[in-house]
Amino acid sequence: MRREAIMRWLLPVIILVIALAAVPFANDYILYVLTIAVLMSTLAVSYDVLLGLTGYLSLAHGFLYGVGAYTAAYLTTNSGWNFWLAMLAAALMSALIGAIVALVAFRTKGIYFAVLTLGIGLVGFQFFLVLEPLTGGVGGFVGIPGIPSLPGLADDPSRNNLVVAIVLLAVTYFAALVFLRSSIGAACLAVREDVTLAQSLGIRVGTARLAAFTFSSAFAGAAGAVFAAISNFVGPDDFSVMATGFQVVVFVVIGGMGTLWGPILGAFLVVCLPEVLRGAATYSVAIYGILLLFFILFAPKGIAGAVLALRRLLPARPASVTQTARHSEAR
Amino acid sequence: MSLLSIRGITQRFGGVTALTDVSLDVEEGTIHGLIGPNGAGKTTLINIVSGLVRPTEGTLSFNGRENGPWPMAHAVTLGIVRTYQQTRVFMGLTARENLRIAHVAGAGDANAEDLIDALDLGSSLDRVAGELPYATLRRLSLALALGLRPKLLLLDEPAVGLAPDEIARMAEVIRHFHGQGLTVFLVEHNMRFLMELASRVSVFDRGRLLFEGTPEAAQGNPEVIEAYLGRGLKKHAGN
Amino acid sequence: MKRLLATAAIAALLAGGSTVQAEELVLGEIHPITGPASFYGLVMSQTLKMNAEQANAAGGIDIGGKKYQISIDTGDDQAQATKGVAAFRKLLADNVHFVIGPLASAVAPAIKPVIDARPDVLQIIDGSIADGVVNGKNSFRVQADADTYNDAAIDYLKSKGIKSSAILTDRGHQGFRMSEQRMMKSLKNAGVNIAAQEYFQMGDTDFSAQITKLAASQSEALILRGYPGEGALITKQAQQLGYKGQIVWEMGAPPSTVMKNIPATQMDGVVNCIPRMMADYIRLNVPNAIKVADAFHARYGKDAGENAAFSNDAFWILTTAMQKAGGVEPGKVAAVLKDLKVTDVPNLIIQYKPQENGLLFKNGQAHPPSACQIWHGENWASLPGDHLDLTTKN
Amino acid sequence: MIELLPQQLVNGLALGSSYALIALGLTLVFGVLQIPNFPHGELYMLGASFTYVLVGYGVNFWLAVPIASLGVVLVGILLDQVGYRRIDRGGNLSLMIAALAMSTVLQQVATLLWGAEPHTTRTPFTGILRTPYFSIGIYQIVIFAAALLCWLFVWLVLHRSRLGLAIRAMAQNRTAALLMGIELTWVRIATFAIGALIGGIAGSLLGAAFPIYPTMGLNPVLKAFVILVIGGVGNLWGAIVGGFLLGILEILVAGYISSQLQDIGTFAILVVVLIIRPNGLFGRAEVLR
Repeated sequence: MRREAIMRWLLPVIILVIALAAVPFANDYILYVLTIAVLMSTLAVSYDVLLGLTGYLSLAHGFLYGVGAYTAAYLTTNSGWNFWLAMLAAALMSALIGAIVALVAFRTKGIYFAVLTLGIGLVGFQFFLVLEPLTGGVGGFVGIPGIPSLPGLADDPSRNNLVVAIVLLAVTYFAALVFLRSSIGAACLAVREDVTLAQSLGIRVGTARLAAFTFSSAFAGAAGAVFAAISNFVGPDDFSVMATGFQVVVFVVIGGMGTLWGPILGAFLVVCLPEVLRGAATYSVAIYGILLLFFILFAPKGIAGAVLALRRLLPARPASVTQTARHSEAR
Repeated sequence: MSLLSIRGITQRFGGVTALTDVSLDVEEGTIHGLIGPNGAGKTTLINIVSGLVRPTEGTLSFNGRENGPWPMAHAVTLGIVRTYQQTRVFMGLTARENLRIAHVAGAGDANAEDLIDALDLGSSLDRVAGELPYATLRRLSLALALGLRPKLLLLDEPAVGLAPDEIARMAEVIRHFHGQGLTVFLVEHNMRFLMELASRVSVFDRGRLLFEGTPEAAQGNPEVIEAYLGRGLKKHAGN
Repeated sequence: MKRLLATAAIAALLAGGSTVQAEELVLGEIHPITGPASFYGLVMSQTLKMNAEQANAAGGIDIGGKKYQISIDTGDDQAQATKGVAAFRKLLADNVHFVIGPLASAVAPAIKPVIDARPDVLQIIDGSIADGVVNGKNSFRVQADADTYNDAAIDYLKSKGIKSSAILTDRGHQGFRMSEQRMMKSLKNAGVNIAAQEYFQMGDTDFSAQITKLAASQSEALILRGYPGEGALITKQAQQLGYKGQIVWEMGAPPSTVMKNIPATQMDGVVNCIPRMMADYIRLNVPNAIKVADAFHARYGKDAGENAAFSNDAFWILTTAMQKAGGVEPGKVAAVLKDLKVTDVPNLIIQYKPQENGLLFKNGQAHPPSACQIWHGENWASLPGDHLDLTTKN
Repeated sequence: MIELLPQQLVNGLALGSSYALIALGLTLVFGVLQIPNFPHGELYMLGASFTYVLVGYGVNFWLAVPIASLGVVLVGILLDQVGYRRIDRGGNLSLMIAALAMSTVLQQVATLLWGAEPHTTRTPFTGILRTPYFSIGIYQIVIFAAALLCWLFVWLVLHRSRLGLAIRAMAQNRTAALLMGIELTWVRIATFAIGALIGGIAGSLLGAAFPIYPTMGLNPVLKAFVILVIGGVGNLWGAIVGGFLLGILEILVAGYISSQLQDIGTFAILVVVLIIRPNGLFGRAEVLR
């Protein structure tokens, strides 16, 4: 277990240090790309609690990310709320809607769960288009106030945005760790591995699943709130199923399901890859599909799994909590 | 005082009647054996008592209070915990993580140390369940059930597929926890294993309760022998 | 040590540069170079690069006594908001102060907040007809706005004395959707009763429900506002369901794309009211249009797309404004743009309608002429009495 | 507005026949093999694209349809052998993720090959049948007939051939089928081939009625899943009836309420049905695998 604990803490701290170190030299463009990568990591970590830890594939999280963005946008722009309060409200709103979605979706089993969440993701996108008075419809929500500057960063909004995003990622990562360590986390692991056995041990399967879904929705909402503030504008396209909704699955599967730190690697790779390899941009979406297919076929434990396997080859301390799809039962 | 009383339980799956009007009592603090040929309805009864399946007819009551058939989640809160005929553990997790889940599910009062020692799991705690040998997995699945500190443990053929020395160790474990006040409802094929442990035994044949009494009485009873050892072997029954 | 000194000396000589050495002026552009929309965006980027090559070949552009060699820094937005903002910030990080584009209506509103916050950046939009993306201070637009499309269709209805019309709009088209309220008002002022207002979306395959209602409402005209794929499908289904009224399109629909989706015979009589595109200017043999089209074909071996005219004009308008401002300071160039006259700019293809006292822009928006064309045989043809007055110096 | 009802019902049947065709192909693979075949939408798109290219080269439409459909069968079998078969042991989660990944890859490959500009195959029938109560395109009748013919074809294969018997055996109980010496790999390939064939035919025919986009498969396959929930997975007749039902319902929603709610209405049905019957209207209790 110690090896696992080190990986769980060591790697994120390294990423954090690199990000903070890169901050002074980076120009606006690199800062923006890093901020998006950190936001996507927040989404990926919270989504991993549902997909990697509990074994449920939801395609409605693009929509929930949007709910957070529009809620925060509305509160800060029209009702004059302070950003931090609006972010909290956005997280609560997404958590609430996520819980409702979960209560409906968890009545189904197996493939129907994913199909139902895909349906909810598509319908949610339509609502962003149709509810024009609230969301600005296809024109998008304009004029969203930026993030209030932290002390010392008043003159440099791009750097300020990155630091705020990193703070949110740290909070999300820590919360996910607490969730994993908690009794609910253990229950989720049991649900992922064998629902019937979990029930026969008296685990309240319903509560565990609902907690995992609501947790991931809440932080998706918070990430949406930050995204809205740093872009000062949000349009429906960012929240469609095949945009963020699908990408978050790619982050987690490539990164390593169930490891929490793996998806951060996945998010950084997938967000920064097209920016670094200019040519890659041409086929970026194709690359997402191919990467996802490659990893699910040949390396279901993702990059994290590979890293752990390497570490396992060295000293003889086996074991990881990261058993993933290979052993998961039908959802 | 009977801890568990089963009254008039019948179970039909479409045309097949698995259990017909079964009534029996399990006394508190005893090890109650359940034997019968394959397809006699033993596992079906366990599924009903554990709440996995709702019976077509009949009632159950626990600790004297009239509870009727109950869902699995409720059964566990009453203190009724079961194991499965085919070994069922969280294959993808390590033994330690398996135990932690039982620890969490049993509302956290289970001190794992005594379980680990009693079931000799110390050496395989950090190994992934999927990589453990069969006998260790059987003990792990038992540890999961015991981790919930049950009042009534429903054991579905704990000795199946084990080597003689492992069977002895399994009997030792059951005796150890029975000594701490655990009531056990033991379904088993292995007659000698059952006879050593059970103080009372119910014999099933084709879904009906054939006989109930002490293990010795059951061994001598002609109907039990006929049902259990098959028609043709009646004359060898005398040993 | 000596070698080091020598190389330093040579470097200094080169860097110092004699007066003959031309300055370098970087113009940024942001278009979908990759992804599904690259079909429309790539030609715009290529037009700008071609113009820069021509200007450089002729010794560069003389601004305030200095000759500038033009280089184009391309940002690829893939027609997506987040990628657009990233590409735009990359241009700003490359110290670019002048940006032409975008094309996608998803990108224009997304980069607007960044532009509004940077007065030292000057944008000329050559593609997107999105609503509310031009501030007239440091963002201008040569491309038509959605109202130009709507007004062209309304003028056509007035010219035909049509008294009732139904409107079908693509829910995903930002420009048409956001300008709908203004269009409804101008329709009422033109005495046209709105029989029905319905929506569709890219990828929809069936409109029979809406069309059946429209056919029953006896509306004399049906205006379709969106993209040619769905436009062709609705036109086919309308005829099939017996709709007899006049079908009016508001969409950029090159004949080749149209005929890929509907047999030419079923298009007869359909009218398309849009700003004049590259093909129209070639057909009406505007000299610059033919010059640019031939140069583009020679350079890239394919036809210049619909919006190539707008990219070409954006290039020359920007460079002319710099020459009149005598410098490349964005604030000064923006001031010149506000008072630029249509006749001040050479090499224009589009014959902009002069605003008050001949100005090119009004609140940052130019007014490209629009015209309705009717489909005959295998192409859009001018309506009788259609004429084009040449407003630019040629 | 009631006088419009006959025309709207006919519109519903026409739309329904396209949904039925797509659902028929999906119900086979999903019902028999328990594989959540998201890329079935892309097989439908490939059928349309192949036909468009063939007709573009001058191949007669009625010759292009079978050729294109066979091409789609090859792609379908490739999907199964490269993707699903390698994962089968990993449980539903990996199957779903692999299906999603293959869907995206096929969409991107189509975008690179044929671009994103909308194009429609030239239909052989442009005639229109007009009656006093409704009018309908001849080609829509062809599609309606094709849906029924395809159903008949699949029904005959399943119920009147040795292959069909093997497929149904495998659907009932995979292990039992194995014990009876049924060559599972071949039956699996055959099932995928028939599913892909129907998907290819649907694409080839409908590619002449609607514009072809690389992403045209996502929405129809999702509606096919809705139909499977209504009609019951693996139930051939359920797929056809469910398809027509959904088509009529969508038209009535669009016609009598508002066209904005057409898609929202469809998924509202899905949500309601799954709340009442988590395993679908006619679904048998799905055994957790």
